[in-house]
Amino acid sequence: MGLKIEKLSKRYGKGLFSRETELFRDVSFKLEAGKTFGLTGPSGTGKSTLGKIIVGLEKPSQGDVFYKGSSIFELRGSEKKVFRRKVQMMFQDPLDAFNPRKKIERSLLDILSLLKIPGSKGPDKIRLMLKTVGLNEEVLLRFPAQLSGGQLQRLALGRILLLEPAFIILDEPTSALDVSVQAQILQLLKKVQAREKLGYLLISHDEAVVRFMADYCGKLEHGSLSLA
Amino acid sequence: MQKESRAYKELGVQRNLGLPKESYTLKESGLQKFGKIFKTFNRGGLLLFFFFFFLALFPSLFAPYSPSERFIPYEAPSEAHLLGTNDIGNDILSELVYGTRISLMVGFASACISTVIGLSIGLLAGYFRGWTAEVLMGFTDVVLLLPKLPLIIILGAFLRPSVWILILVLGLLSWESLARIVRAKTLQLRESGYVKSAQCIGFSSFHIMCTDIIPNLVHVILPKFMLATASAMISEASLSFLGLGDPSLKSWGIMLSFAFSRGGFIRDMWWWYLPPGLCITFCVLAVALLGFGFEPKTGVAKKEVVKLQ
Amino acid sequence: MISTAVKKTFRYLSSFALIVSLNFALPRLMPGDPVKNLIGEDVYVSDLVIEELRAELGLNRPLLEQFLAYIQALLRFDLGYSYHLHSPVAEVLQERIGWTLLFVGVSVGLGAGLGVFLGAYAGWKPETKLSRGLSCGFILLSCTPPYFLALLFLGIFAFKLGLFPFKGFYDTLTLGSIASHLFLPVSVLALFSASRNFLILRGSVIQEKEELYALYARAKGLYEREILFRHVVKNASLPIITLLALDFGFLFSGALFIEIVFSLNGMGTLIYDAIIGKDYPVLQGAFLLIALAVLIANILADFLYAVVDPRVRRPA
Amino acid sequence: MQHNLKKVLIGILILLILNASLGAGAPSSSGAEAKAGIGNETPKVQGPEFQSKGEISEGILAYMQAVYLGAALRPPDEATLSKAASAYLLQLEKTKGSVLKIATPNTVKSASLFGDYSLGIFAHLSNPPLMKMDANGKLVGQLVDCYEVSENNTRWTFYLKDELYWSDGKKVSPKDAEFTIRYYGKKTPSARWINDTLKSSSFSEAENSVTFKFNKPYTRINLEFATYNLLPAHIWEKIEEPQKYIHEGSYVGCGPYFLKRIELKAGKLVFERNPYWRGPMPAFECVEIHFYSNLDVATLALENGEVDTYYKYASSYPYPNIEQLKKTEKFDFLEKTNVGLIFLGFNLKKAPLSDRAFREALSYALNYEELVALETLGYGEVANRGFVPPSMEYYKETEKLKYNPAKARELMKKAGYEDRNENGILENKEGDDLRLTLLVRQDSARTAELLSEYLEEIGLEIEVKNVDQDTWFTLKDDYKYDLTVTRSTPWGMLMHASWGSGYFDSRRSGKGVLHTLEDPAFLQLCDELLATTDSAELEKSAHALQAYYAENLPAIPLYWNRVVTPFNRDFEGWAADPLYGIYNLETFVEVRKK
Amino acid sequence: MNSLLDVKKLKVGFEGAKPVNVISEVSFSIQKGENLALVGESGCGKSIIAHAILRLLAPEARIEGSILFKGRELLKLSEKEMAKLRGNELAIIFQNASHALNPVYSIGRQLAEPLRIHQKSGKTDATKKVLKALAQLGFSSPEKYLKFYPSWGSGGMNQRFLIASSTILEPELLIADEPSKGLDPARIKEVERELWVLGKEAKSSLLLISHDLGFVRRLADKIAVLYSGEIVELAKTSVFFKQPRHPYSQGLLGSLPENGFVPIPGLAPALCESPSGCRFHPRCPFQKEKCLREHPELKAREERAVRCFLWA
Repeated sequence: MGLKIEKLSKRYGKGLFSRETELFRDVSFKLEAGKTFGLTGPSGTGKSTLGKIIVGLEKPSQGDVFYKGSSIFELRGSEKKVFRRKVQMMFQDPLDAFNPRKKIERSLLDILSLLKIPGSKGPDKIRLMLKTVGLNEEVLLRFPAQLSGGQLQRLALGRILLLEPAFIILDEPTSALDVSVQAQILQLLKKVQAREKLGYLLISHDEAVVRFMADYCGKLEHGSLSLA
Repeated sequence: MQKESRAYKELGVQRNLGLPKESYTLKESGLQKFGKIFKTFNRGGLLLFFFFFFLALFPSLFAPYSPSERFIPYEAPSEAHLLGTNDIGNDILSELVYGTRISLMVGFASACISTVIGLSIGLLAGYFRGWTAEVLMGFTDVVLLLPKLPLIIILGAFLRPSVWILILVLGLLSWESLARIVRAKTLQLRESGYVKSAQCIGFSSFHIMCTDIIPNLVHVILPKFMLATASAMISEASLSFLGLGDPSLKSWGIMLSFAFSRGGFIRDMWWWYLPPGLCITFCVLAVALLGFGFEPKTGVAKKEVVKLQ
Repeated sequence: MISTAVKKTFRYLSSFALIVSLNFALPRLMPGDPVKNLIGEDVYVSDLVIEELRAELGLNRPLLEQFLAYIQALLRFDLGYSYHLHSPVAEVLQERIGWTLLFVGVSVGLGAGLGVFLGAYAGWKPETKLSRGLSCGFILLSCTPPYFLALLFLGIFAFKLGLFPFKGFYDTLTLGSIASHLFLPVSVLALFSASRNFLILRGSVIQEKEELYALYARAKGLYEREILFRHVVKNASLPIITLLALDFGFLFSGALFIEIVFSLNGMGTLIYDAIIGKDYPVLQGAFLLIALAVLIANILADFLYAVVDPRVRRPA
Repeated sequence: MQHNLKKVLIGILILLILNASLGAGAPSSSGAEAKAGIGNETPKVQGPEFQSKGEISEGILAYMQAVYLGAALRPPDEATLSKAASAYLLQLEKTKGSVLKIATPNTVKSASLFGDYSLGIFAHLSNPPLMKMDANGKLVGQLVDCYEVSENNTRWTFYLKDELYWSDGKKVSPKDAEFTIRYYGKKTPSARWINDTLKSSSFSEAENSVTFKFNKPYTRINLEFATYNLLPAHIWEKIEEPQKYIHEGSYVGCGPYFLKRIELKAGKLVFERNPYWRGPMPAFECVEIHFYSNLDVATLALENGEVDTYYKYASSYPYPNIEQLKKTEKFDFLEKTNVGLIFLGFNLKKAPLSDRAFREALSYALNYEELVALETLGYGEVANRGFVPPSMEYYKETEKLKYNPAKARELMKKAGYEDRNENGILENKEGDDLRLTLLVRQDSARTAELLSEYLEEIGLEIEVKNVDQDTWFTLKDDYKYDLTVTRSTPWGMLMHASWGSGYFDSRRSGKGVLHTLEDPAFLQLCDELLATTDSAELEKSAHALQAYYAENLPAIPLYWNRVVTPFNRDFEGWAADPLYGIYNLETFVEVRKK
Repeated sequence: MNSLLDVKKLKVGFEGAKPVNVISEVSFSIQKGENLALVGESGCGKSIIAHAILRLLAPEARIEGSILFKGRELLKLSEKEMAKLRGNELAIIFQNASHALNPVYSIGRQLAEPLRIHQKSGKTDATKKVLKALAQLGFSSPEKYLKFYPSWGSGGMNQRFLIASSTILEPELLIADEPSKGLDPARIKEVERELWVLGKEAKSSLLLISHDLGFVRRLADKIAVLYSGEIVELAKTSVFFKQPRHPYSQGLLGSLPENGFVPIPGLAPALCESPSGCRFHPRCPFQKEKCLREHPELKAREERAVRCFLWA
């Protein structure tokens, strides 16, 4: 079962005196398990906003998102909690994605306690995750600022994996990284996808990256999505 | 993004130096020299502060006599009375030592009140947007525009002279600048990747505010807290001078106002009027210096507060 | 743009409304009977007279009615009548504020100039002895209660050295007399104002000089001083505009202490006398006036900010 | 220049002397007619030339008219020059530009002669009240020669002095006096009693007298009339709302000086010699009153010689500052026992202070000597139980208050207040600890500190409640206190039936008064005092009242202090009365540079 | 030799809590009219070299070696002499244009500033030149921009303003510090075109600093690859892209999209903790035992220089 995005529209500025501006309208597509949907388009067209709507960080002006046949905006209580974990988002700036005041270990342990995973199982889970994303255990003792962009982006992916999601929205996951690191991350993403049967929504302005990663793609331009 | 690092980001060295963030070679060396005077200030500030703090905690260890013990009045400094005696013969040094506690209490208690209010309003308004935030910040702006000291003076005139009321008034009227900074910073933080990720992951808003936002606000709150303490102490002294203080609790401000009203100034008894004045100045200085030390080196927040939207 | 303007106007209006209501509520909520305060001590007055006065003052009417009357009066610029000063409060204020404005205005101007100049220097070269000394001095200054400093100044310069007169705005209404009378009070207030500006500007310059545009200015071939005064200071002193506006109230209250010490018959002593004598109408009026002044100063600052800072007046 | 001046002077003098003949007869007779009972001394005469001051004054009058009103001058005639006149004018010339400067913390807040409290006092110099109190506390005429009271004390007639002239040249008439009293009655809330009780008034130009008839007996009118500044009817009758009449000057006055300018911005009042003043000529052309919002600054100014003396209504120069001033060796001091005093008031309506024995015991607990030493720095003395200070008329010597804590404890025990549970605190008769509230205003914070120490010494627990003025009034009126420290002013001591009775009579109300005493014996005494103007009867009742105070202790005076006024040694001729201190006409007429 | 810029054995370090060496013995030269690109990953010290040339580094920086510009030793010039060169003969374009422009001054004023400083031009004269420069950069109605402020325009616009400001005096050497970073592909094209035009028309030499290999390929005549503070390969662009010699260069090219995102294994070392021996050895697929111990020298051959034992 996939994630179905139907006729999403987003408008900004509903203030009393400011004009309303439309970001995009009637965007519909589908995300499927194990596949990558590549979304490109010039900056400022609302690609990231679209991603944020899907993970529930923002609300659409119109339209709906269906997960397993039911609208995600109508989910309540525990159902909502479960769904929230199933769809995760990875951000552009890896340094920014970690609380600078917390050691990596703390950040990860917080998640385990949220998931109510008993303390005894925690270290194993984390070790496993680190192995998956190809990191040394030593990073746990570091503060985010002490790690490189590549390491952090791997950790960001690992953190998401702890939640066992079904879909990940990748918001420009490599555009802040160097060429060589970009290649590493992209490869890692592919590897993880294959293993966990994850569905990706890859948002990027770099068409080469999209071409490389995506199974099918679309372009968000002038407020509407054209599928290719 | 952190503003101060922009110039050095150009150099591309910041992130991958692999040093703890605090000791990025470039950043630190850049700040080192001005950091140095701050440090000397701070060391002085810290020392001063602890000095006053211990005076406040254990006055009996430092004061030669009880503050209410009476000797010959209007004595000049002598071996028995290092700072002489006042108009009713109290040992001024002892009075000074015992006054520390009250002055510090006024400062810290009112700063606590204002910090709690400012932090909660700023945090809520910054984290939850929408109408509540609009209302909260609108209210904050309105309070910001009230002329504080005149209002405090007028309230002081209307209310009965009591330290507690004074603390309450000072606390209730000095939270708005903190609220603004906190809100500005919270707005910034809530857009940061780690808050967004935390939201995605499903942490509760309360959890996010407590673990992700407040710890990152500490360097904004602490200096403000210290400055609020300092300004409360000055306000207390000023109100005492106007005769709006509480004479039953002998703070430095009250001592000073007695020194002026009972002839200390005119008799040129500098050992009477200068020490409480200097104590206020130096205690405020110590507190303010500590505050400067906590100040984020960016100063972004400062700018944002000052700019009205 | 329009919405922020509307929002701001709304905020200014509501601040003003709050100030007005506060002003109305304060004397009524507080202990003490204003009528009794109108009559001097040790004077025998029958209860009947007190009641008469109370009716005259409208203090026996319902609150709402009193409030409406108050607002109506405000709209006519009628701030009430001071029984202590025997004249309408508006007149008293009008008469008093001129000199205080002169005194505060000159001090603020001097303070801003001094603070900006020295602060810029101290921020630019924070490690030199001079700027360390300046920083220490100004921090100490900002940590001193204003009246304490004013009295010390008076004790030293007027009494011990006999350089300046003790009191009053002038002795005879000549420029020289005014200057010599105002020298000390203006110095004290200007120093206070300068200390605040100094600290802000110092921090601001320290921060601004790390900005990329400062580096770029250097890359363009500007010398040190040119970078500071052509590029950094203008950016760094922008916050001063709003600070000055917000500080207006502070300066008024600082002026209060200085006016008392130097026996200047301005707003400060007016407020002080009103506090001592519980002259509610004057207190209310003075507070309203200061609040209004702060409000106007802020509106001006907003306006000025928009003129000086292109980021604010960005065209649509 | 000098030649010219001389010429003009001579010319004017001739003119004056010529004109003097017009009214030569009348003035000399009235000047000497000091009627018995009114202790108005004839003004001291400076030299033989001034014997016929009436003539001179007339001359000057004309001169002034000539100068100010532009009347034509007649050619000089040296033959008619009088020595007296020339001396007078020389004196005038000599003192030209001389200024007497007085520092005061009693700041004038608004330029309303009628409304401003401080200005009202300072205006005594230009617009003196009809009566005044002399140096011995006796009420005597100031502008009046004598007065008569009817048998039933409802009809008062005041006979004005002749030779009083307004500074605009008009003669002071009894109409002015009538107008003034009526005007005050109508226009000031505090004098409304006049309006309410004055049945009729009349004046007689011929007798130069004014008569007031009241609808009930009044015995203290002579005292009341020592406060209302005489106003020129021809000026003030046009002013509808005198309190709102804000005017910086000049004001028409009839004293030795008239109020020239009220300069609030410069912080001073300027009085100038009244050209028509016929009394001895004051030695200064101007008198300036300088205001200082801060007492310390006033002191500094005095030390520096910026001003010549210091004046504060009902208060002494601050005692702690005297020593410093003495060091300069530029000042002498005038001391006068204050009529007002600081006292410990009791809530007589509530136990235990309602118990006379308790009060008696308590009176021994206070260390009076120390209070005098600390509070007055020696410028005072331990008071008597009779409350009233010796500076008041009909003072009666009663027993001195004594400090004896042992006796206090003993008396407490005897009266049934004992520390039975031995916790260090005495219990009342019901066995509860005695916890007393000492209600003080902030200016008595220091005194309260000392008092609570003394009282705790004998086993009372004291809670000091520092409050502001307003709260003090409220709590005091609601009888929510046990003890309170308050002060009486000279005026306060004189109000009601005088001798401080106004502070205790429970039938009264008012801001500063305690109204706690409802003992019929006391009320009876008050009524007796209020019913008579006869000095013998007054004396008898006053003595009885003081004996009552000494016996019952409705309040304990903490000390009698002295009003100390510093003045520049270069000046002489200062005089002080108990009511207004040095601010009296005598001073201003007499004082001159050595 | 008539090189415009000759950098020899440049060493840069920073004195901090722990002094670090970030650039070690970098040497390269730029001929008149030649474009050289410095490429490498973030944190390899590219920008530091640029700033070192202009002497814009913080005072804590220790710079050793020599930088000859038109035969003058820049490191020995006084600050005043240096200031005369900056912006006039040596100019730089910063990466973050929106921040490099002073927010409170108009574009017109900022563009005219170099003219005023270095040529003491009058106002009208300066304005004329500014208008010309703006027109050159493709602004259709340049007058409009005289009273324009940086915060009003987009990042791409500001980048063009910055280029105009830096090139208005037609400097002999222009340093472009990551001009393409953070820009849209379309904007990158624009910047690229302008820099190209500049090189052609103004005959300026260009020192291009970038990590974007595609961008570099189209603009630079020569490429210097930087790894961990030292040059590992220096070659003509065409040669380099055809046949990179250093394993790192090969890996870098392999990571490009057109080559299928083949990553270099491992992580780039931080500047302060360079590995011993060959700095690339931990990640090198061809590492030998020698590489662990010895630090290879940069060896020049056939118009290129490579720092690798394999290249020997």
